[in-house]
Amino acid sequence: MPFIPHTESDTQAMLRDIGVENIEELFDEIPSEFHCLGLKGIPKALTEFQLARLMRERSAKDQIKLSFMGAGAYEHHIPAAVWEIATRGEYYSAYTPYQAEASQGTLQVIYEYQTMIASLTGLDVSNASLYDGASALAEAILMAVRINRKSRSKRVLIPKTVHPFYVDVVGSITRNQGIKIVQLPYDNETGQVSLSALDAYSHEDITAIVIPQTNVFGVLEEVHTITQWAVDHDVLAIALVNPVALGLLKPPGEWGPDGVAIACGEGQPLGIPLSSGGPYFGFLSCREAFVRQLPGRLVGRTTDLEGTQGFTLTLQAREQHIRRSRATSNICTNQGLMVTAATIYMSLLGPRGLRRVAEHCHVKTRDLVSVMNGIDGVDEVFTGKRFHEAVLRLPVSVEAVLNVLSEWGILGGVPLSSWYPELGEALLVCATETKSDDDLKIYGQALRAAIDQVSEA
Amino acid sequence: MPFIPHTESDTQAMLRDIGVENIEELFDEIPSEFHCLGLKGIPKALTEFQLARLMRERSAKDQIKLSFMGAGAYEHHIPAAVWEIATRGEYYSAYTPYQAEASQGTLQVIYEYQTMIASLTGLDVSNASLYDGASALAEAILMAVRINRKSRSKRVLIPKTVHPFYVDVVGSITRNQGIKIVQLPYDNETGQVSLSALDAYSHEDITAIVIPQTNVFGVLEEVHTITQWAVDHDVLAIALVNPVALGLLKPPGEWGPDGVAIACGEGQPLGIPLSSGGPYFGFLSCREAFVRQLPGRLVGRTTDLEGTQGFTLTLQAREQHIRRSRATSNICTNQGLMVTAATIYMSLLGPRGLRRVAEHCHVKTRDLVSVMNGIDGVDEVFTGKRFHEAVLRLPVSVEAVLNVLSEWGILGGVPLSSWYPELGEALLVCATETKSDDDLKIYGQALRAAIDQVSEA
Amino acid sequence: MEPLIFQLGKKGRTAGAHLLEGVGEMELPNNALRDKLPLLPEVSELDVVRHYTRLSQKNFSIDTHFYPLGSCTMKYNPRACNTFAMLAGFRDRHPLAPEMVSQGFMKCMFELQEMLKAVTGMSAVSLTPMAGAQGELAGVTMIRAYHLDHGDDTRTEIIVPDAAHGTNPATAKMCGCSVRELPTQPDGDVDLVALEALVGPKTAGIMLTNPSTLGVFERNIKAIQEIVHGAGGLLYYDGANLNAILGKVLPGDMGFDVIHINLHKTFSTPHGGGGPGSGAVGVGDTLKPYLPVPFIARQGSNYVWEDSSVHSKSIGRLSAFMGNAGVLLRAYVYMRLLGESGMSRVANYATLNANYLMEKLKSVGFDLAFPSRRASHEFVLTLKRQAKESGVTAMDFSKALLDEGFHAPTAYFPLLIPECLLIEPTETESKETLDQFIAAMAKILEETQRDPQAIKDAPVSTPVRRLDEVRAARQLNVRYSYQDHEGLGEIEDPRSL
Amino acid sequence: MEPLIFQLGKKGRTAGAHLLEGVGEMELPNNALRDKLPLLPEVSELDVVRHYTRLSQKNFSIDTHFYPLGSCTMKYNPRACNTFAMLAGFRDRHPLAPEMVSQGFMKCMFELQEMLKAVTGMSAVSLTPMAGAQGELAGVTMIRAYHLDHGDDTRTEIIVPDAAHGTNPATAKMCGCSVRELPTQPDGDVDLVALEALVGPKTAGIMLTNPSTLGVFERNIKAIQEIVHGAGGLLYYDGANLNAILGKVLPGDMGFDVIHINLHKTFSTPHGGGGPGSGAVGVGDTLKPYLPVPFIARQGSNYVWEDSSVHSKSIGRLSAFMGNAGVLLRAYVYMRLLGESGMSRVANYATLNANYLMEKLKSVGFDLAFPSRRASHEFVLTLKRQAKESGVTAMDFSKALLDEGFHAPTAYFPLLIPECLLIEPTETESKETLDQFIAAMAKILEETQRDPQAIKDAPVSTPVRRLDEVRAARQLNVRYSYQDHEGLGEIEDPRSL
Ligand SMILES: Cc1ncc(COP(=O)(O)O)c(C=O)c1O
Ligand SMILES: Cc1ncc(COP(=O)(O)O)c(C=O)c1O
Repeated sequence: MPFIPHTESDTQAMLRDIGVENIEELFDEIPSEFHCLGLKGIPKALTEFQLARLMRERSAKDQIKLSFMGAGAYEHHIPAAVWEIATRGEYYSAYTPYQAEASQGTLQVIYEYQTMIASLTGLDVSNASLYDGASALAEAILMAVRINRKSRSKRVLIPKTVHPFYVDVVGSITRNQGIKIVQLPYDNETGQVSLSALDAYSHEDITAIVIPQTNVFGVLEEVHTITQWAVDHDVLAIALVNPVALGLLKPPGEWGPDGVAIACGEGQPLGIPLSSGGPYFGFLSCREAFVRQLPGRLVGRTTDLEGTQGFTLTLQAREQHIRRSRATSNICTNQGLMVTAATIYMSLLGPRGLRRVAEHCHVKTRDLVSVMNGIDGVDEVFTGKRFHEAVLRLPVSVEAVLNVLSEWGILGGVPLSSWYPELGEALLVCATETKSDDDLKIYGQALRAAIDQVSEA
Repeated sequence: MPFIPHTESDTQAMLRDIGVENIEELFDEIPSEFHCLGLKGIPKALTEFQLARLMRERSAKDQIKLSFMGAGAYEHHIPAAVWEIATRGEYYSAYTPYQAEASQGTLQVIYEYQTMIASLTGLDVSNASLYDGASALAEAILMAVRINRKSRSKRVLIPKTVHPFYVDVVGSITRNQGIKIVQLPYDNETGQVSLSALDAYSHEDITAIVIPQTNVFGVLEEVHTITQWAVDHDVLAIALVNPVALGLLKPPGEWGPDGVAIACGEGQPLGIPLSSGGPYFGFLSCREAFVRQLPGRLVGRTTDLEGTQGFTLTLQAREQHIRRSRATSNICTNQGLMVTAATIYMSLLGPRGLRRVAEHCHVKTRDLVSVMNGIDGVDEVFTGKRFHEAVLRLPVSVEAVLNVLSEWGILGGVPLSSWYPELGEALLVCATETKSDDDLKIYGQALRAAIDQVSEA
Repeated sequence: MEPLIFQLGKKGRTAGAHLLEGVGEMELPNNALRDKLPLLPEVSELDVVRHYTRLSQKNFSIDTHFYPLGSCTMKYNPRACNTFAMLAGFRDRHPLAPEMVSQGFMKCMFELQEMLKAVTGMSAVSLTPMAGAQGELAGVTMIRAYHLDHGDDTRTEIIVPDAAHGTNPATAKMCGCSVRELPTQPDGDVDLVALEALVGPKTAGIMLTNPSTLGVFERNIKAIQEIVHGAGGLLYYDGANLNAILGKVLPGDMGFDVIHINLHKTFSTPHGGGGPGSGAVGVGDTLKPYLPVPFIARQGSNYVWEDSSVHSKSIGRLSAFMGNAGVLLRAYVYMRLLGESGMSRVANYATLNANYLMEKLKSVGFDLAFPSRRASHEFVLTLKRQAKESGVTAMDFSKALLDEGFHAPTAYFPLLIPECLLIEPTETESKETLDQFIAAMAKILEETQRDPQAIKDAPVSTPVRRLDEVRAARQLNVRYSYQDHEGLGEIEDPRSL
Repeated sequence: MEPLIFQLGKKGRTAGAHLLEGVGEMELPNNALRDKLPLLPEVSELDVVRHYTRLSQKNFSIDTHFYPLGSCTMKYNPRACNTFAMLAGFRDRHPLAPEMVSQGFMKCMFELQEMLKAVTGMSAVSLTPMAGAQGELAGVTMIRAYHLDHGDDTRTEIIVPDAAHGTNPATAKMCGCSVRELPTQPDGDVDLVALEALVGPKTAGIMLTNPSTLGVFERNIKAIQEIVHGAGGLLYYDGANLNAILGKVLPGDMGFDVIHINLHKTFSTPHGGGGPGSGAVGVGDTLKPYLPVPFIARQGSNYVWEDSSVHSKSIGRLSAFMGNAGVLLRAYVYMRLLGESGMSRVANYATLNANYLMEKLKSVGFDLAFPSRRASHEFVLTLKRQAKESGVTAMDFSKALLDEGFHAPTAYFPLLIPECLLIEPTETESKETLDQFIAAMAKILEETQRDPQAIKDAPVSTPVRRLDEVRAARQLNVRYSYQDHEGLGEIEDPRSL
C-alpha cells in the first residue's frame, strides 16, 4: 500500500483495541444511503516508476527552446542552491509555524524575508506573503479602502496599463464589497497613464489609485507625478511593482513627496520557476501606521523567557482564526515555501547581484528592440522608457506569426489583440538576463522569416 | 569573487595581522624560478547562469530515448526520495567520519549498509565500499591471496565469462604483486564456464577462483558445482555478483556446501544513476574469519561513555593511515555518498520490492528475446539460463545496425565483436524493469528495419 | 543562536558566481532610479547555504517528526510529486504558452479535473483557487452570483456553525455577506432547531465541513440539506476534511452545491512552512455557469483553455494565471500513485489511526470532547479537567509534547471546546509512532499531577524556550533595522558598483 | 537515539509505490533461487524519509559547520556542480553509449583534461582514477612500467618522506615496491643528505607532496629533483595539496614526472561522507605512453575514446569504465565557474586564511610545529606542551571543538609531530568564521588550565559522548543481527510474495 505503513497484523490489533470487527464499522455513523460504491473516473494505481515515465513523456512534450514571453511571469536564472535548500524536508514538509518553538527555522526565514521586501519597496512593514501578485493587488485595494476612511466612494482608479488579468482578479475578489473600479486610459504615444485623464478625477471622491511600475507594456510610469496627485487629492496610492526592477528603480517608498502608502506585486521573478503560472507569491508592504490593516501572517522578533532572541507569529488578532468574520482577510495558507526560495534567492544575489540582473534585463530588451526595428514593417508602439518589455507592431497577423515561431521552438511573446484590440497587431516581447546576443539574433532572423512566410501564405 | 567571502577590507586587515604587505609575500618561500605566469588553457570564468546554459545544451545532445545496453551498468528506476535525501548537505558535504561523535549520521548509514550487503550476499561482514565493481574484484583477489596461505602460486582462475574490462582492471591493479591470471574458457553452447576446462586445473596449485553470477553474457553459472570444486581443491572461491539479481538468486553465502569466502560486485544497480560509468561503488563482503584481511573502511557498533549506542570506524589498524605500507589496501576515500544512496534505495525497495525488480528484469529480457527470435536471421547464441541479459547473433554487421538504431534514438545493446570476436556478429542486449512491452515491440520493429536497411546498403 | 542573514553580511561581500558583468550606460531617467542599493544581505554563497541549512534544522516537519496537527492533514508528502512537478518541461512552462506546445501539461490538468469530479461527485471543477480560503471565496462568490443571476439580491446571509474554521466566516464577510452562527449540540452535530430558525429569504447558503472540525460526521446532513435547500439557500462544502471520507461518501451525493478541496491536505502536496496550497472548487449543475476561469476542456484529442469569453457568467479570475499549477501537478501525481483503490484506503486508515489513538488516549485518562462518537480522521480532547485541577493548560501540554519529539496537535480550536487539542494522525503514520505518541501523552499527563511546573516550563529542548508573545505584539519588530549593524546598507552610489 | 532502519521495520510493511506487480512463473532452476528473502528493512516510505533525514542531522558537514580538516580541503561545494552533473542527459548516459550520441559529455571531459594539463603543467592527463589513492597507484604503476620498458627490473624502491600520507607507502607496496622512508629536518624540509644516501640503482622514484603535509613548501625541490632524476628515479607529485599552489606554481615546472589531482579537494567536488573522489593523473612526456586508459582525444570536431588498442604500453584500465564521471563533471563545472583568474585566487585566499589563522593562534598561545615558516594552505600546531602540563591531548582538544560547533582539524597526522593538529581553513571561509574559531580555540586553551577535566569530558553536545573504540574493535559488531528483532526476516517462501 503506497504510503500506508500498516501490516495486516497492525490493522487487526488496532481494530481489536478499538473494539470493532473491521474498518467499515468505523464509518457506521455515516447514513448508509450516502455510502459510495467505487469511484468511477479514477484510474488504477501506477507505481512511481510507471508514473515517472508518464510524466517525463508529458513534460518533454512541452519543452521549448527559446522564449520571449513576459506579461507577468518572467524567465530568470535561478541559482542551483535556491531549490536544493528550499526543498529540504524541514522546510518543504512543515506547516505554518503555529508552534513557534518548533518552527524557528521557518519563522526566522520569514522575518528575513519581511526585511528584504520592506527594503526593496522602501516601506516599513511587509507581511509573510499572499497568493500571487494579482490577489495581492486585490488585498491592497481592500486594505486601502479600510484605511482611507475620509473617502466614502470606494472608487479605485486602476489604469488600463495594469495587466488585464490583474484587473479581472481585483474585480472577482472585491466586487461583493461594493468597490468600484474605474479604469484610466493610457496615452497612445507614450504607453503611460494619461495624466490629463487623471486630472479629470481631481474633484471626485476617489479612495485609492493603483500605480504600476513598470506597466503591462513594460513602460515606466510617471510615478512621482501620480503619487503627488494622490497626495494632493487624499487618494491612497498603491504601487504595483516588479521586485527585480526594484533592484534598479526607485522604490515606491520614495515616490512623490514621501512615498506611497502600500506596495504590492508578484514575487515570481525572485527565484520562482515559471511553472505554468504558480505557485508564485504576492508580496505586500506598507507604512508602519497601517500594519493593523495588513492582511496575512506577520512574524515578529521577540525574546524567550531566558531572554534569547526568537521569532513568532504576531498581531494574529487581525487574522481569521482569531477575529473570524472581522479579520483583515480570509487568507490562511499562504505561499510559505516560495517565500523561503525567494529569501534564499535575494540572499544569493545581494543588492549588487539583483541590480545587475535588472540592468541586464533592461539592456537585453533594448537590444532586442533594436534588432526588431531592423525588420521591415516592425515598429515599437510606444515611446515611453521601458524596463524589460516592449510592444511591437507587426505588419501581419501576430497569431499567425506566433504559430510559425512556436513550430520552430520559439515562443515569440504575448499577443495583445484580445487585451488591447485598439493596438492592432501588437506583440508584447520580453528579454531578461537569460538571453544571449545570439538568442536575440536568432529571434530576429526567425521573426523575419515568419513574417515572410505569413505574408506569402 | 565566486565562493570567496573576503572583502577588500578583510584582506587588508588579515594581511596587517600577519605582518605582510600583500598576498604575494605569503608565497615567498617558493623559489622564484618556479612562479608561474598565467595559466594558458583555462578559459575566462562563467557565471553560474552562463554555465547552466552550456551544460544544458551539452547534456541535451546526449539524451537518448530507449536503451538496451547493460554489460556492467544497468538502467533501473531510482525512487525520487533516494537522491533528494542523499544530496542533503549533511551527507553530501561531509567527509569520512573521523570524528565519530560529529558523524553519527553517516556512520549509522554505513552500519545499516553493511548489514544489507551482508544479508544480500549471505555472508557475515561487508566493508563500507570500494571504488567500483572491477576494483572490488581486484581487491577481493588480493585479499584471497593473503588469506589462502596454503597456496603459493598466486594463480587465480578467472573465467572468460567475466567482463573483459574487469579482467583488465584486475591485471592493472594486481600485476606488480606477482599475481597470475589464468583465464578459463567457456562452453560454446551454454555460455557457461567450461567445467571440463576447470577440471584440468584440479591438480595444480590455484589460489583462488572467481565465479561470476550472472556472467558477462547474462548467463547463470553452475555456481554450486564450481564452489564445490573450489572447496575440494583448497581454492578460495570469490563470487562476483549483481546485487539486484541477489534479490532473486541464491546468495553466494549459500553456494556449494557452505558458501564462498568472499563476494564482491558492482553496486550501481542499487539506486545509482548510469552517469557515464561512475561514481558507482564496489561492495565486498566475506566470512567473519577474514575480516582482518578486508580492505577499506569498516563501521562498528559500540557504546559511548554513558552507555548509549553509537557507531565508529573500527579495525582501522588494517588501513593505510595507521599501518601504512603494511595496510590491507591503499584505499582512503571510497564511495560514501553512493553507499548512502544505495542504503536508501534498499530500504525503499525492501526484500519484496527488490525481488520484484529482479523478477521483472528477468521476465522483460525473456520477452525481449522472444520478440527478437521472431526476426529472420536473429538468434540467441547461448542456451544457458539467463538473468537479464542475452547474446543475440545478427545476420548483418552489428556495428552498422547499432549506428542506424542510434540515429533513431535507440541504443540497441553492446557489441561483442572486440571482446569476443569468435562469436561473430554478436550483440549483448539487456532489458530491465524499466522497459514496457511497447518498448520491446518498438525495439523489435526498429531492429528488423535496421537489419533490412543494412543488408540493402 | 543562528544570526540573521544580514548580520553575516559585510559591505562588498558577494556570491560572485551570481554577479553578472556590468552593462555600461543605460538610458533611464535619473529620477526613476534608486540612489541607494536596497538593504539585501551581502554574503557569500557558503554563508547562504550554511545559514539556511542550519535554520532548516530548527524546524519540526513531517520529514522529521510526527505532526498530528488537527484539520491540517499533515501526511507524508511523497518526494516523487516534487521531482515530477519540477521536470524541466513543467517547471519552465510559461503560463501563457500556446496550447499547441502545452498539451503535456494540459492533459495532466484535464485529468486532474476529472479525478476531482470523481472524488467529490460534482459535475465540474475549476483548479484555479490558490488555497482553501480562496476556494471558499470562489464558492461563496458563486453562490451570490447564482442568487443575483436569479434576480434575488436579498440573499446575503451565510450560515456558519460555531465550530467552523475561521476562514469560513471571514470568507462570507469578504463576499459581502453577513454571518449567522449555527450552534452545535452536545453530541457534536449541529442544532437543527436553531437551523430552522436561522434560514429564511435572506439565506444565501450554509458552509459546512463534514466530518466537521469537531472530528465527527454530521449525521443529520440529509435534514440540513433539506432545510437549507428548502429555504432557497445553497450548500457549501468545506473540503478540508475530505481525507476522512475519500472514496467513502461523495459530497455531491450529500446534496452539496459547491465544494473546495484542500489539495495540500487530502492530496498531500506539501504545506511548505505555510503554503503553497490549492483550493480547487467543484460544483453541481446549479453553479456550473459561475465557475472561476480558466479551466481546461477537451476538443477531440486536444486540450484547450476556456475562459470568460466562453463562460460569460463566470465569477472571473482569482489568480493572474491558473492558480498554483505546480501544486496541482503534485496532487495529480499523488492521485495517480494511489489510484482508485488507494482513495478509500486513505479514508480507511486515516480513520483507523484516529479511532485507535482516541481509544488509547481515553484509556490512559484523557477526556474526549465527544465520548459517544466515532472519530473521523481526527478527534478532540479537552483538558478542562486538568486545567482546573493542576493549572496545566492545552498550551502547556502542547509545549511539553515538543520536548517529547512530537509536534503539538492543533490547540484551542474549535473555539467552542475549552482547553482542547484537535488531533489528526493521518494514515501515513505507523502504529509504532502512534504508540510512542500515546506513551508521551500518558507521561505528560502523569507529570501534570506529579510536577505541573515542569510542564509549564516546557519546552526545554527546542532552540528557544517559550516566547514572549505579548512583547512581540507590543514592541512590534517585524524587520531587521540596519541601524543595528554598522557599515551595511551604506552603498551610496549604485551606479558605481 | 535514532533506531536502526531494521528496527523500524515490521514483517509485511512495504513502501508500496515501489512494489512492482507479480510476474507469474519464471523458468529458473530452483537451486539457483533464494529460498529466503534477504534481510532488508520492511518499512514504509515515510519511515525511510524520516529516518534518513533525521540521521543526516547528526552529521557535521561543510554545509552546516566550519570543517578545517587538514589535508582534506573541505571547502564549499557549489550546488550548481551537483545540479548540472545530474542533468538528465549526463545522469542517464550509459558508459558504453556510442560516441555519436556522447559528444556533449565527451567535450566536457576533453576540456577537463586540457584544463588539468594547464594547472599541472603536464603534457597528458587520464581522468580514470577514482580517488587520490588510485591516482597514486596509477602513477607508481606507470613508473614501474617505465623502468621495465627500459629494461630495468631492479628499480623497486620508492622513497617516501616520513611526513607522507599513509596512502603513499601503501600504494608503493601495492605496486610491488619497497618503501624507503625519508626523514624531515626540524625546519620542515626533507633531509637532503639522507636523500642522497637513499637513492641508487634500485630507486624507482620518490613520492612527494609540495607543499608537504606539514603545511610548508619544500624549498629544496630543485635539489631533490636533481638528486632523484640524477639517480635514474622519477618524481611523483601527490596532488592532495594542489589547492595551495593553484595557478602559482606548476608541478610540471618543478620537475615532476607524474601527478595525481584530488578533484574532490582542489576542485571542490563533495566528499560525500567518505567519497566519491577522483584522482585524475597527469604525466610529462616520459610517462605519456603508460597512462591508464581510456581517455578522450579530438579528431577534427569530434571527440573519440582511445584505449589500449591505440596505446599499447598503457598500464591498462583502473575502473570498469572511465572512473567517476559524475565527479569529473562536477570538477569541470567548478573550474569553469572559477576561470583562469579564479585559479590563483583560490591559492591566494587559502594561503591568506591559513597564515592568518596560524598567526592568530600563535598569538593566543599555541605552539606551531614550524614557527619559522610560512603556512601553505594549512599548518600544524602541536599540543605537546599542553599534554605534558595538563594532560589534555590533541584528541581532547578535537572533541572540545565539537562542542563549540566546529569540526575538529586532522589530529595525529602527520605522525612525526606529537599531539598535532593539522588545520586547513580553505579559501571559502570568512574572516568572521576564522575569528570565531580562534576564539573557541583560545577558550579551550584557557580551560585546559582552569578545568582540564571538562575538556577531557568533551563532547557533551553531540548526539553521543565519546565512543568506546576499544570495545568496537574487541567486540566486533559490524552488522545488525536479526536475532535482535523478532519476526523480521522470516519470510519463508519468497515465491509467495
Ligand atoms: C476546516 C478548514 N477550512 C478551511 C481551511 C482553509 O484552508 P487554507 O488554509 O488552504 O486556506 C482550513 C485550513 O487551514 C481548514 O482546516
Ligand atoms: C596528502 C594526501 N595524499 C593522498 C590522499 C589520498 O587521496 P584519496 O583519499 O582521494 O584516496 C590524501 C587524502 O586523503 C591526502 O591528504
